[in-house]
Amino acid sequence: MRTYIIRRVAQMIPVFLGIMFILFLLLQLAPGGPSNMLMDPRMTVEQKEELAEKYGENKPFYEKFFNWIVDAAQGNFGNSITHKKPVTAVINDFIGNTFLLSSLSLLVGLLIGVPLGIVSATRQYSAVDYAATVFALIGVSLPAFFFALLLLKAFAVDLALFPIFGLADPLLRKADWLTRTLDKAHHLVLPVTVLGMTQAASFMRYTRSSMLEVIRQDYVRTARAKGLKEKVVIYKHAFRNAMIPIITLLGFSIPGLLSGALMTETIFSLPGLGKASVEAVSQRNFPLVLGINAMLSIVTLFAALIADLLYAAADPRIRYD
Amino acid sequence: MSTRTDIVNRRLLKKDKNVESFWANVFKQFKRNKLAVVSTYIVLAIVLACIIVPMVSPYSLEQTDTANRAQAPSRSHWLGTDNIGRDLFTRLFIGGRISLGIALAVVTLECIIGIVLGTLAGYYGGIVDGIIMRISDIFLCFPFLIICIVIVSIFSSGPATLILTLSILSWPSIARIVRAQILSLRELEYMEACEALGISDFKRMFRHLLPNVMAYIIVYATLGIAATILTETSLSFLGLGIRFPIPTWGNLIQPARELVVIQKYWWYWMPSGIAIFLTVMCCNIIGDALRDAVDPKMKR
Amino acid sequence: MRKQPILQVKNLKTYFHTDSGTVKAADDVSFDVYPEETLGIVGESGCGKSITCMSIMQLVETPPGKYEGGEILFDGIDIMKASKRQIMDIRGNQISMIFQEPMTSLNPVFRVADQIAEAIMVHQNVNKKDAEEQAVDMLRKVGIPNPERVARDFPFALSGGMRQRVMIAMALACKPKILIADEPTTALDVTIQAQVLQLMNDLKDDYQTSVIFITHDLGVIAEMSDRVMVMYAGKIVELADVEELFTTPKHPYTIGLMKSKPDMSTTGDRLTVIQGNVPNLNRLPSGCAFHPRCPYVMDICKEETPDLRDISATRKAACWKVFQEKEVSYE
Amino acid sequence: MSDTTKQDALLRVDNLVKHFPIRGGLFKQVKAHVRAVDHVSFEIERGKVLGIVGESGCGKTTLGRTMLRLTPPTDGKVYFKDIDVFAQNKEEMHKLRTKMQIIFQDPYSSLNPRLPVSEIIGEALMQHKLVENKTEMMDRVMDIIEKCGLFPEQAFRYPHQFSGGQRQRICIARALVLNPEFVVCDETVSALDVSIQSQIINLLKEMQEELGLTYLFISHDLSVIRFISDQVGVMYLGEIVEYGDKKQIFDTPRHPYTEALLSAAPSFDFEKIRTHKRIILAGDIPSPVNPPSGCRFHTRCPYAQPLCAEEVPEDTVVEPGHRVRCHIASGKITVNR
Amino acid sequence: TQPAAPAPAPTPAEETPAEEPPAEETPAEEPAPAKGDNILKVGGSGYDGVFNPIMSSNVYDGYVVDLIFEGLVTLDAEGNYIPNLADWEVSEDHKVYTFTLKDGIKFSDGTPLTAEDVVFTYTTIAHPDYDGPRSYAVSGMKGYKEYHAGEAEEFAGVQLIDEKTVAFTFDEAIVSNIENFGYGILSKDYYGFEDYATFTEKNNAPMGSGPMLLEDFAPKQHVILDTNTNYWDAARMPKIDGVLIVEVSEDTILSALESGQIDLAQPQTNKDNLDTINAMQNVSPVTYLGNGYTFMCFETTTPPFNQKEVRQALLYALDRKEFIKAEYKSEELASVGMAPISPVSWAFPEEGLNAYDFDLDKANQLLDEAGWEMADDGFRYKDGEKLYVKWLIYTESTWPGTLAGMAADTWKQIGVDLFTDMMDFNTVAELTMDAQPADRPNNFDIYTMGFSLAPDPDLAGALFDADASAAGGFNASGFRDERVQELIQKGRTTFDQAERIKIYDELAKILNDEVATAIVAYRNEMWGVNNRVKNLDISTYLTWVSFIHDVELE
Ligand SMILES: Nc1ncnc2c1ncn2[C@@H]1O[C@H](COP(=O)(O)OP(=O)(O)OP(=O)(O)O)[C@@H](O)[C@H]1O
Ligand SMILES: Nc1ncnc2c1ncn2[C@@H]1O[C@H](COP(=O)(O)OP(=O)(O)OP(=O)(O)O)[C@@H](O)[C@H]1O
Ligand SMILES: [Mg+2]
Ligand SMILES: [Mg+2]
Repeated sequence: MRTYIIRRVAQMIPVFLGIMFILFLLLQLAPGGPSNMLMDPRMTVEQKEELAEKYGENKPFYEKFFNWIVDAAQGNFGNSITHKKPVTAVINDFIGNTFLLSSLSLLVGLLIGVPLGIVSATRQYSAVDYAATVFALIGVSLPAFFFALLLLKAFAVDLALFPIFGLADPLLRKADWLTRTLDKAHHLVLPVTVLGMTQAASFMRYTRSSMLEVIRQDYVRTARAKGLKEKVVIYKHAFRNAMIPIITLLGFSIPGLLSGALMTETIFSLPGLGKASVEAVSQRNFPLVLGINAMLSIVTLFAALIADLLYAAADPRIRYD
Repeated sequence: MSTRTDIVNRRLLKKDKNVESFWANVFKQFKRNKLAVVSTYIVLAIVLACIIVPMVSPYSLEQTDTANRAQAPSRSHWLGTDNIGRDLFTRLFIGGRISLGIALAVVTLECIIGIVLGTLAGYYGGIVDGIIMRISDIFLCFPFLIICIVIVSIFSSGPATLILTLSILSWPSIARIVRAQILSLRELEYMEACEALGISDFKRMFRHLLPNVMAYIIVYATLGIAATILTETSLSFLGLGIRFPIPTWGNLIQPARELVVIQKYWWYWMPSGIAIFLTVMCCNIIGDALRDAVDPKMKR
Repeated sequence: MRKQPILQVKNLKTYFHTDSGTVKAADDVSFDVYPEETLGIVGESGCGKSITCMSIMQLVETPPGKYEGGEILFDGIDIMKASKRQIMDIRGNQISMIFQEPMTSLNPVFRVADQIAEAIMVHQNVNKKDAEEQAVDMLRKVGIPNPERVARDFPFALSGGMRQRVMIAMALACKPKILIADEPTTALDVTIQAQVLQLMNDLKDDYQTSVIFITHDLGVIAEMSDRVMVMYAGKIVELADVEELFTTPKHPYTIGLMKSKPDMSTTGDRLTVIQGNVPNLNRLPSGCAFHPRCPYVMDICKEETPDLRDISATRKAACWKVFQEKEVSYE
Repeated sequence: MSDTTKQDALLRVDNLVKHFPIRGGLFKQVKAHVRAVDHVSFEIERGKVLGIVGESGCGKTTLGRTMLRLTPPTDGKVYFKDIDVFAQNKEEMHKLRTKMQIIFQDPYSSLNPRLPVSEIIGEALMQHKLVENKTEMMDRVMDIIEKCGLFPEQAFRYPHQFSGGQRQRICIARALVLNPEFVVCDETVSALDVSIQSQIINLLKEMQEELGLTYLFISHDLSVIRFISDQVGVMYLGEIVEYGDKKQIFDTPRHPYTEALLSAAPSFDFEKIRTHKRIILAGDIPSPVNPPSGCRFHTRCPYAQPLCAEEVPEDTVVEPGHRVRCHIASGKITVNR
Repeated sequence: TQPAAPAPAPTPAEETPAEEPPAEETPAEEPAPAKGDNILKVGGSGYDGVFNPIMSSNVYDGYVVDLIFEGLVTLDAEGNYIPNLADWEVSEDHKVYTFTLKDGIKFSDGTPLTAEDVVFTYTTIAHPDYDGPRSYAVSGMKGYKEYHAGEAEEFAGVQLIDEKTVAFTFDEAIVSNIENFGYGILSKDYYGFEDYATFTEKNNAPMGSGPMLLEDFAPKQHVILDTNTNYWDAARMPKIDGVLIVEVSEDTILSALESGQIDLAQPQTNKDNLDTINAMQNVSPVTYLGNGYTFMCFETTTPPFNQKEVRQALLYALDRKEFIKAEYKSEELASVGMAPISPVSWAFPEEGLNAYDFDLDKANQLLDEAGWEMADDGFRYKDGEKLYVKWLIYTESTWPGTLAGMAADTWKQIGVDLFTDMMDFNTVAELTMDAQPADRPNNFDIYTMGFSLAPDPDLAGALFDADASAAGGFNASGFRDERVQELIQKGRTTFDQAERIKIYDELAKILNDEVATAIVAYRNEMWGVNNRVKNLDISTYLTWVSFIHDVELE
């Protein structure tokens, strides 16, 4: 097990370097540099040149890449150009919110999608099944932004039940813990609904097909033959096995979740990484772009590893060495 | 001997109705799913409309009708006009051409890359497999949307850029499906029989392995079209995909980012929103039905 | 005659309604099971052996399956009409079942002891600890070396023979009145099969259980059963005491089956064969389902389906030829 | 090793070894080997059938596959009519393939579902340029199809339209269409229904007689082996523990394992059932990764003695053509039976 | 829609997309807080948290900086510089500016603001490690080069006279030099540094002499400012308790205004939004003409735009009135552009400029004259070359797209083959202004952008200055005209306003005729202000920040 983890982590290194290398190559090809964005119109051509030099824009690309890797290995990701502070600090400002949004949505997705998937698999071709399948189909087919816009219009604008933007009321920032939590929850209802429903839809589809497969297995029949209650058969015997592929999906859904968060953050004006990265790209804030991507890649790589390990935990047949 | 010649001739001249190939069987299964059949017709209708409407429409892509700017749907403009007076009905279907065309191109390209690399990796294994899989890891771990944003916002955002970007980012899934299938097919006894019969590598790959993987690829491709339409429209919605003046379903819906537009100009965004939703849903339904038809395990 | 039967199956009909037609997996099947006897069921793949037995435990998936009629009387209860609770109580407690595939019939994610103890807990109202102790006892009884350790293993760590023993332990844990063994040794090797068969025989005597033993291996049937029931295409074609059946088979299918299987004593250049293929259950020929393959086919066979009739006190058959010449002896 | 070298041996297997590496650890280094086939030698005369029996996992399939070079051997030699099979280059091997064929166990996975039967059977003919054109190919295909008991009109159907027995006929046709001299039948009838098994066995036998084929017939079913074979090899954990004529093996088995196998085989001879005392082997088949020391069978052998765990028994020729790998047969130990 | 510009109150000619970047939205607050609260709530987006007057590089951070810091001078409503922290005198030769600080100025931590702090602020800008955007403010001063290169110990151009007096010496006498003195003064004690890195670490913890203090900053959420109760000028002590700036996306800003979640915001200028605001009971609009314009630059060194007639023809063929109606939905909110001077300026010519009213016939005629002949395929050709036009359009704003959309239709009618290329703002800048002049003909024929102006009409370094056509300069058209160069130089060095009016009048007319760069439109800026906000009179030169001392809330 330990050697497996070591090997997997070791394999991540070339993959990570590969990702960053391609990213560097892309940014190298990008027209415009960070200095463009800061230019005060009254700056002279030489002054601009000097700034570009300071931001290292004129160094050859391999040298930049190499320096970045060396610095990053020491935990130094450089300074965000627009924020004038370390990239890690900027990421730190936003990651919490993105994490909150994503994890809540994931939770909602699991809590809705998985039970729905089970019910619809165990009652295949029943009305419940059809309803759930249609729900899931709509969930995966409705563009998230479209859904978000509709919700925003209906619940935030027309009915004014929820705030239109933001994550917290700044005036409540000194209020007690409970008030602040409730306030945050109030702000998160719509975004989490959007992201959570998309998640729920895909979890539902996945659970359903996984359950359908498992229900037909011999050991489920064995469990029934033992005289167990149908509930026990489904939720203990069948679901424990159906869960195994869902765990893999969980691992793979992390990167997608972050992308989804990006759309949602944009529409609901949430202070998250998604917005920060879009902005960083358009401002040619390369250190921040690199930092965010490095972090996301690492998260993705580790999510895959953790999914594999959880997989092994859930399925005693799998032993890594 | 003569009956035998008869049979051969009969077979060569016209189909023997006792013969039911795999695909005929899939098609039969597929037809049982009424919803999927309806979806197929809807998609066909949309595709057809996207081809025909721009050809017969009295309005062209650029033409502005300044007198009727931002008009609600009327007899002369079936879906109204936009803020500079272009006919939105025409633009909806031109947009459909682009959106569908892009989706088709992306899926085709990614399938080609994925199939070739996946086949090589699965068939030859060893170092070839190792290298291809590591590369695919790299692409799989790219933060998809963000890389798309980097690329399309940095480089000129023509359809070609978008197609290349999306297909280069998404081939690994296909490659993996193909590879996994080939790895398991390789274990089947008929592949061993090929070896024993001395069938060439080329024939083994393209006559024995690929056709068996094809079914999965087609399922994936159908679902991939749905996914690509969603990605493209999301990017366009963010203002990062294909951009004006080329209409796509995604950038037609973009004005709706302003609440004012949502409230006042429903015809700007509603039709393309519905078009996206309908197409994506139908593709998903078709994909699901195909999967059920292809995979006997899921059969009713 | 014999004692009272403990299980009576009368006119059982279990069908599958599929896209390509109705599969009559068990079609008008009637038989009795007596206390402490072993009833063997033979027949080729797909002839409805498993479905018949699964119907007894109401384990056929509905849909796609459907119980179209019949009665199954056990302990005064008609299982076909019993309530869910009654069925739960019968399953695993009064009647239990061992399945064909020891590899897939155990849940891969639970430990062996848990899976056995589960059945005990449900039916015997004991706490988990006691149930697990009993489970270990059961494992010891089925001849598993080192049962304490094996109890903590997951099924994947066991060999096929061991798993089948675990299945047997699980099935016998609640001392059922009837044990249905659905091809319990088909997936096992010869030497392991011998071990398992012997074990079953021993345990059957210990527990005074009636056994319904399904197999397609005539040799196994001959060794294990008291009475044998031969099935073909969803129907019983012959039912007799084991020696009687093997020494003087009556139904042409039984005859063919016995001759076509090379035995250790078979000599000669060619095997005798039953011509033709096993019919597809959703496209059965008219009349007697066996008639296209039957060397003695008569006109009536093509039109009318023979029912299962008593030929003698100990034997039933469903064949026009047999009915006609009750005392015919085949070669 | 073999007692005599007969002149007309079609196929000679000499000390064949096949080990599969098991990888693990940080660098996926080889940690152990599965000794699937371990120093196996025998020869098959032209026109004869060698039956191989043994339990699951003892290496029967691997033996067959390695002989045909479908998987690279670890050591040893195989001579086909004095041609060293493992020494052939790609080109030569390609030609040799037409002479040596294999028929598999599973009638469902051994046919490509996407090709019609005519293609499945005829493909190799085209590949090896044994026919000039499609018409000629069809002729050959039709011939063999009829020989194998199928109808010409079935030639254009797809495998899923056939039953298991018919599929196995197609497999046989596919192998035989190349006019091979030697065919490996790997559990060819095990997956079939009882009543169909006999049809296929008869077919194989007919073909053998008609075309003068030589078979290596693999099965775990003793009665089938007994029916079809001339020579029999009993395999246990990668080794051939007893080898001899059919009569020798079945009437006077010398290896305790063969004895146990014979006695464990179910039979419906009621005399036997009543009188016969079965030898029931204890325990499971050990893993081929770490086979037991000394005699590999000693862990389950009812006659095992300390020596058996220490010393590897040699092949002992007990009568002409009958060799046994057991300390009892070689006289190193004596037991009371 | 806000100009993205550097922070200082005196805004120099700003090169920016006159509109603001696209997908910027953000969070903010919530249901209307308790009634009668005395905090001004402002909605907007784009705060980066660089709250340092010499480092900040966007308008939004600039607002915050201007609330916390004060500069030596400031602007009045007419765009004239008036004393703020200091009074000043200019030497005879217009090269030396001597500032005398007012009495009693204190930083918010209570320490006095002295001439040393002023010197500190300006020498920091010249510091060799300085990587902010303000270098130009000091680079014209004496001894800058030496000091910045690290060759001199002292910055000769900035002279400490006494505790209250500082003198700045410029190399050249230029009218707009005064614009360099609006930047907030930093406390030497607080910001004083060993190395430059420690200096930038204080960006999030600003300390100045202004009327507000930074209380809390949550990136992309809010900036909260409390009134500086220590403010040195008790008479001008703010009447509100603080300012809350919340990040609200442009898409939702109107709803936020209506619901009272914010008091003040600048939605995109157009009639729809104006009508929406007018329809709100609690909010009123404020509109005024912005000091800037949108422009359309032609690449004039190669065909087709090396001919004046072609440039004029294409301008005639572009219905800018319709464009204004389409984009702003009302002719009241923008007007057709004619000269590179805003109509708000005293330098804007009263008359004599050509508005290039939409006239396809005239356009055709001009093209015919220029030798571009219509072929059968509906396009014009000259010397076998098609009249092909490549227009770079950035997508952060909608107006370039709208304009090109209209051109696509009408230009086609006069035989122009228009290709519009969409990209982001940076890419357009890279391909045009930042490209080497030799590469530009390949990169584009037309690009469009917005331009914000400083109060002074000085045109040096701007769109028509031939000296600004190097890579990085603003004149990407490649336009060069001796008379124009002469007039530009004369305009910036002449200190007599009447004289200057004449100079700029002539300049405007030449440029209007040459249309090397066509001025597309002058736009109004639009704000929505809650009726509870009093004494807030936003105008061209005065942002809401300027009223911080006076504003009252009901
Ligand atoms: N879920 C199902 N759907 C449709 N048909 C089914 C289903 N399950 C079983 N059948 C059909 O019912 C018939 C009887 O099946 P059953 O499992 O009883 O056969 P069996 O005699 O046990 O065969 P085997 O020896 O292969 O186990 C078969 O022909 C099979 O095709
Ligand atoms: N490719 C392989 N890699 C590693 N081990 C293998 C491989 N193929 C076979 N083995 C191992 O070699 C041993 C012999 O396998 P083989 O398939 O030859 O047995 P068999 O006698 O044919 O068994 P069965 O009766 O189950 O078909 C087994 O332990 C098997 O696990
Ligand atoms: Mg069965
Ligand atoms: Mg095998």
